[in-house]
Amino acid sequence: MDPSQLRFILEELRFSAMLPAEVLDQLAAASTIKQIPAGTVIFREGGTNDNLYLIRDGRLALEMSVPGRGAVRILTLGAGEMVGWSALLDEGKMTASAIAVEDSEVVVAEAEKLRQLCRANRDFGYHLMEQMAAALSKRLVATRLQLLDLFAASPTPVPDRTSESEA
Amino acid sequence: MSSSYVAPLPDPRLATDPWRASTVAIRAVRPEVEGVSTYDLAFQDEAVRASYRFAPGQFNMLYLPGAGEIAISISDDPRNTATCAHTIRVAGNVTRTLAGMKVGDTLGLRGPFGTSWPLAECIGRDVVLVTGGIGLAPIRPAICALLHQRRQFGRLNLLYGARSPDTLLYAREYDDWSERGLIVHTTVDRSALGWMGNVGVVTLLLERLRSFDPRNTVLFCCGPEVMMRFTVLTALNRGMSPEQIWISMERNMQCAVGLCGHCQLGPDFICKDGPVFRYDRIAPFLDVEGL
Amino acid sequence: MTTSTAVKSKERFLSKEAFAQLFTVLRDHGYTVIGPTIDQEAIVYDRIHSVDDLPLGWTDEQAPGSYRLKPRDDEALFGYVVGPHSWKRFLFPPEATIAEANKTDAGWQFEGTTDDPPKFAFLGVRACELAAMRVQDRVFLSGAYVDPIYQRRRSRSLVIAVNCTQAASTCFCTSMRTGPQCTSGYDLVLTELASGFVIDAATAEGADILDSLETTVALIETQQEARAARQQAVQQIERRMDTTDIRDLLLSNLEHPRWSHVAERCLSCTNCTMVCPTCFCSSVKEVSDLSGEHVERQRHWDSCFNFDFSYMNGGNVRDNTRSRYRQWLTHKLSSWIDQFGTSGCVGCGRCITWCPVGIDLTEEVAAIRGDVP
Amino acid sequence: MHSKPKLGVFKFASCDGCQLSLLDAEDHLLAVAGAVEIAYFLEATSRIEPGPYDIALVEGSITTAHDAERIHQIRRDARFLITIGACATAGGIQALRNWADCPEFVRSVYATPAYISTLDTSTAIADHVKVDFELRGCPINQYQLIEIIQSLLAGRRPRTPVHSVCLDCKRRGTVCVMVTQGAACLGPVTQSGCGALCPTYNRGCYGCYGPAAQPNLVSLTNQFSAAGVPRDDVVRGLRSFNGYAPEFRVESDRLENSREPHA
Amino acid sequence: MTERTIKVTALTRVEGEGGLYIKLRENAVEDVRLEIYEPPRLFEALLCGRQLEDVPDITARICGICPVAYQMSSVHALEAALGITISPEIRRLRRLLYCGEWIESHALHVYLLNAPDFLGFESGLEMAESFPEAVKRGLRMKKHGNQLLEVLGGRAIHPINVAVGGFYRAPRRDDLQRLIPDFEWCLQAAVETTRWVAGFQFPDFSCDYQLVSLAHDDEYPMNEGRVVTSAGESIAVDDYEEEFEERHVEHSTALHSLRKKTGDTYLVGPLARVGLNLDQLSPTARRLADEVGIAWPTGNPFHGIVARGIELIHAFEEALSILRDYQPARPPRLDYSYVLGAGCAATEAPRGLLYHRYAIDADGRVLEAKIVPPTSQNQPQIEADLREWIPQALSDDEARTSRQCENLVRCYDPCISCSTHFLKVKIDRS
Repeated sequence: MDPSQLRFILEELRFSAMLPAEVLDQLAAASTIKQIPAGTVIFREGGTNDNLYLIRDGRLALEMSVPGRGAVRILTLGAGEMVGWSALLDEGKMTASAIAVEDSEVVVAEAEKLRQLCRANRDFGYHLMEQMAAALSKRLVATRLQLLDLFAASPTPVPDRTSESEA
Repeated sequence: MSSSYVAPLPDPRLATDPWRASTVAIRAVRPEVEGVSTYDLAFQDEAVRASYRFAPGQFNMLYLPGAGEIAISISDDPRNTATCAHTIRVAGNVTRTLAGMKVGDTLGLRGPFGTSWPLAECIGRDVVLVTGGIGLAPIRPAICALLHQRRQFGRLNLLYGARSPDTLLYAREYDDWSERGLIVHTTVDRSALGWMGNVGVVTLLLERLRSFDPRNTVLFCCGPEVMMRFTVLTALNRGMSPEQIWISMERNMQCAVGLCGHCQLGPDFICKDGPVFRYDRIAPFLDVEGL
Repeated sequence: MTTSTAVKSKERFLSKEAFAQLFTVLRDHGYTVIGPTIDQEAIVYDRIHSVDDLPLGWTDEQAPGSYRLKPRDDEALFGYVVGPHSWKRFLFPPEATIAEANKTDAGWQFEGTTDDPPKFAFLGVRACELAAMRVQDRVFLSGAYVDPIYQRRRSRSLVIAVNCTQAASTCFCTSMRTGPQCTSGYDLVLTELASGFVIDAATAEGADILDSLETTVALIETQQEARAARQQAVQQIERRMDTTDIRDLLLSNLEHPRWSHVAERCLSCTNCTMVCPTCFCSSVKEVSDLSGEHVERQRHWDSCFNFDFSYMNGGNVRDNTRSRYRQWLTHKLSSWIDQFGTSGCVGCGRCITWCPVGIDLTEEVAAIRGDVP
Repeated sequence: MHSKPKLGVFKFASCDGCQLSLLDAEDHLLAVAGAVEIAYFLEATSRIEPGPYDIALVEGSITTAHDAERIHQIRRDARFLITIGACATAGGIQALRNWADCPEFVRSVYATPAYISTLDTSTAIADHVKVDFELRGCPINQYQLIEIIQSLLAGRRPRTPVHSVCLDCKRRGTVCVMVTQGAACLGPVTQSGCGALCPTYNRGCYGCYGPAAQPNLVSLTNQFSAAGVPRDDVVRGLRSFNGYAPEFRVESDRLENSREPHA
Repeated sequence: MTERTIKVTALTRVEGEGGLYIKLRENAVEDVRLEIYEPPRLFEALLCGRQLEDVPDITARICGICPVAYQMSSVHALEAALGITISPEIRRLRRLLYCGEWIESHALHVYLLNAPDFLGFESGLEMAESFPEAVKRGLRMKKHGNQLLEVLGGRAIHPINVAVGGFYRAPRRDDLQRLIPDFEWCLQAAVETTRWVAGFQFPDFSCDYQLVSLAHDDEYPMNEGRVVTSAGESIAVDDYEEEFEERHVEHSTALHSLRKKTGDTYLVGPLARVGLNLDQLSPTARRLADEVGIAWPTGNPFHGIVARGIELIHAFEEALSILRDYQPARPPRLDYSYVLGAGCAATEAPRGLLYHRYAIDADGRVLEAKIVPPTSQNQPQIEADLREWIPQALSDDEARTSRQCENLVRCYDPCISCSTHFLKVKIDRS
């Protein structure tokens, strides 16, 4: 795809919308666009993966496998969100599997290229990592909220304190 | 906006003695999800039934003699005058006793009490309803009212998070709501086999919401306090202002009329100054621990 | 206060001997007299029948966490300040049946309260207590919903105020602008002198009572003597509370370290709220007979200091003493203003005297203001 | 028809007063007897039915090795186990031995100590098995007991107020004996349940219902000291019928171990 | 040679928990033991070092059925040690409190514990199905007895108003006199009770008792008096320990109280009291004692239920007379100063004579405590009576034999929680 077209796409994505122009150019140059049919496994937990993905359209799911429970879907991600941070930060050792829930379109950036860009251009590195950190912090907060299990019913009924009852 | 959606004056009979309940009979019990049922209650006294009106967001006090009384938000279509629906989760002694009751049994009802969703504010604007768990119940009357006068509003989005796919409330109504112009987005915290929908906390849906015009949107939020805090945070981050955000608070409502002191939060009695508050009014007191 | 029309002030003099007739007159007017009497080593408010029940020759010595009865060297009947009880005990009773439910063939049927109190005559109401009644009137009578029990009791009661001629060390009514002089809210008002009382009526019902008593014109000297006696109370008030911008002061200091400091001492025992003449928190309990077919809903005094007062969804919102004390003080002095257009504090000092560990709210406010180290 | 829930009443080291509370509920006794099957209640009936029991009321503390075993069997037999009274919930007055040299205690009472087989401690039932609900008091309040049984019969979880005795004093118009007399009253830290008896009878509360929720013992005992109550008396006051309840125990130990010269 | 043992593992319808062990050889009684497996609670030890004001509160906890008896004996013993004499008003109020306890305890024993034996029921609650009116009558008497305890003592179990020197607060006249109409009803109910139980079938059984109780010149024994016996002795309470002794008996693990000089067993409780103080009974009680057709003093332990009925009448009648004349004592409690000393006292608990002795130091602390409860005094007598009773009770049906033995034991209304804390107990459940 034409890098200028890619740049235009990146400008529209929540993850990259705030990046300065030259960073966007560089990112666009390091990226391609890809169609992923529903059901495609993009990478597997424990496996390696060389790319960072930004979802343009469609929905991806992250799954972790738990013995006895099989693949547990942890999170679904949609347009504007980033998938595959381990490729960039964790030397490509993936912590979850990513599967396309529906036909999706993703921007694919090669992690090694991004690392090289980061090393070569601290400014690029700063801006990319800032977006990475912001995305990850949101995901961390979301995970915490998930962890709080806010919508769980009380495990056992507790006495109402709305009134003291007495025989 | 039809005046029937403005919080009505209390029934004069109730106003003379706020403690006196009216008899209602259970007309129907609809199991919703595990531990949650909807009870259609009908007033025994025709005169009371005829004069009873509520606005979306208000609550009733349901009284089970011997077991106690609890505040339950009304989850019915405000145009329904024959019965009044309450969606209730078994959580304590009163709700557990209620769960053991059957069609035809009677109980006491006081209400309606409290403030309502500001539907008039929504005219000509987009509306986002963010809700979690049983928090959809107090939003349902607002959905009914919005859809009834659908053309008066812009885009309508419901963002609803539940614990798991089998705990999504009112699932049988989503298609109807969608057809009538409400976009229903659901997500679950705990996925299950075969669930093809979203997984993740409900605030993420707000984060992802497209076609979102922060300056021309009214947001209603109802759910656990922590969820509401982060929903508001997300909404503010997306450019909404505090005056466009309305939340429905919960405290230990006992008298429902501001006389017993139990449900105070800062300068407000949740029962009479709430439960629906504009966010900027309640904001200074929402983040203070133990207030 | 009875709802009769106000009348113009015309001070009269009532001798001590004639004062004794007041009880007969009140009884003839159908009143049950509630007034000060000595019980349990304190001057309490209880049903009294004659002048003999009054605490003749007794006074109280008060300090934070301390109250002692002391004999006086004169024969004053009202020579004390305020005690452990307040009139709210009679207007907003500690236990009351607010509603009833009866199971019939047609299901549960509900009744409101059947509270039918006697007509009370409150004898010896102080200025701060008149203010407290006004505060509770706002709470129970001014909103969209009216408490029927309070309303009935209040509308039928006669208020006979007595001006303070002395103050306790815990009094700070001057700071709250509620006293010590009675200015409104009474049917009759008395100022006690060695020889008798200067008495005045403010309502037609008060005037009616006054006319039934043997009084004489209050001489100028007597009126002056009464003024001096009242002034003596003003001069004795030592305690102060700076109420400047107090609403915002407290609400903008919700995380002040002083809350933790006071929580180290506070017992969360509820005493301050119970003795407070304006505190109105309550809870309802279900009292059913054995068949379970007749149920009474009994309202009783409760307190924001009660551990599970803020119980919700299996936990307590205010789960420690710090948050509970903060709730009480910010409500009383600050958010009360938002809710009812008045402070919830009348400066009677009961919460200071009757705190078992002598916590003094004026000191706490000063600390938050930064006035004490 | 459903068979009636089975009630068992079991006794450990105690005075019998708490189970007597059930027999003292004269107006309710026959109704209770009609609503449950009294399957084990030695004091009231010679009919002894084997477990399991739907409701087991357990009175008394664990003071012997045999009882420490026996309570486990009762727990196995009980669907809902309720401990009743200060002995069962806090070890009772006999828990004073926990601070003493128990063999010496035994020697001082019994001429032939060898015959006495007892543990060195008296402990609460909850120290040995899971307890579903604790009903406080020395003795318990019979209305609370009836209410709990009725709650369980109605499928409700029982509850009892956890606030301080002070609230009850004020409701009934009792004047504070701490403030008027300087009495060392445990009311501000003691759980409601008795109806504020002692202050109403002109004496300080001595803590029959054990610690209230979140009691501030340190502040109260500081106040006692300030009022001139000797530290030994404060320690002794805390060590009575609920002396071994954790909050009271920790405070009496703290006072005993503090060696402030002026205290 | 045939050997049989009869074991009643758990005595029912008695206060506290104990068992019965009987060993027979050739149908002759070889061993009879009232086995008490109540764990010891060591009251006498834990009283030492306590301030004397704590004593009535602590001793109350010895027994939930008769806390007042423990409070009364302890305050009287401490007052003796302190050298204080209470006022007549306080003394009357204490008698009134004691009446409340007798009523509560006797009504409980008669209706819920003992009567079912005579009528063939396993409990009073079961008996209520066949005799609803009688049981309701019993419960109502018990309730009013408890109400008296509540007004005077604050609560029925472990009253809080009993103090060394008097009462913490004198009850209001109105509060007490409000009880009068119910007590008038109860007096009649007690008469009916006595007639009812006197009509029961009593086994033909008699023992040659040495009866021991307090006796007082002016009144039926309750708070004080001399210790008198059916042998004609009159012993000052101060000399109690000269005449009575807790002794280790070979066949038993329990300490038995016996006559010190002769080693004889003796009987305390209602049978002894009625038998030795017939002329001090209230008029109605005295009339009923004659009417029931029992020759007092009786040697038949099964007559205990009738004696309790008579004492119920007495307690209601005496309570009524005190209630009618009641004036609050001023002051309700006498002041005193601490002195080094010792004192003893005996009062009549519902189950019989209860002896306390305390030594106190000059700071008001307990140095030594001795408590002899009624059941430890009756225990050797119970065992002795069982030996006599077994040949008559014996049958091939083991359960029946056990029940017969239990029936006898229940007649004494043993209070095991009380006794155990002072008895020498060996916990042996073989």
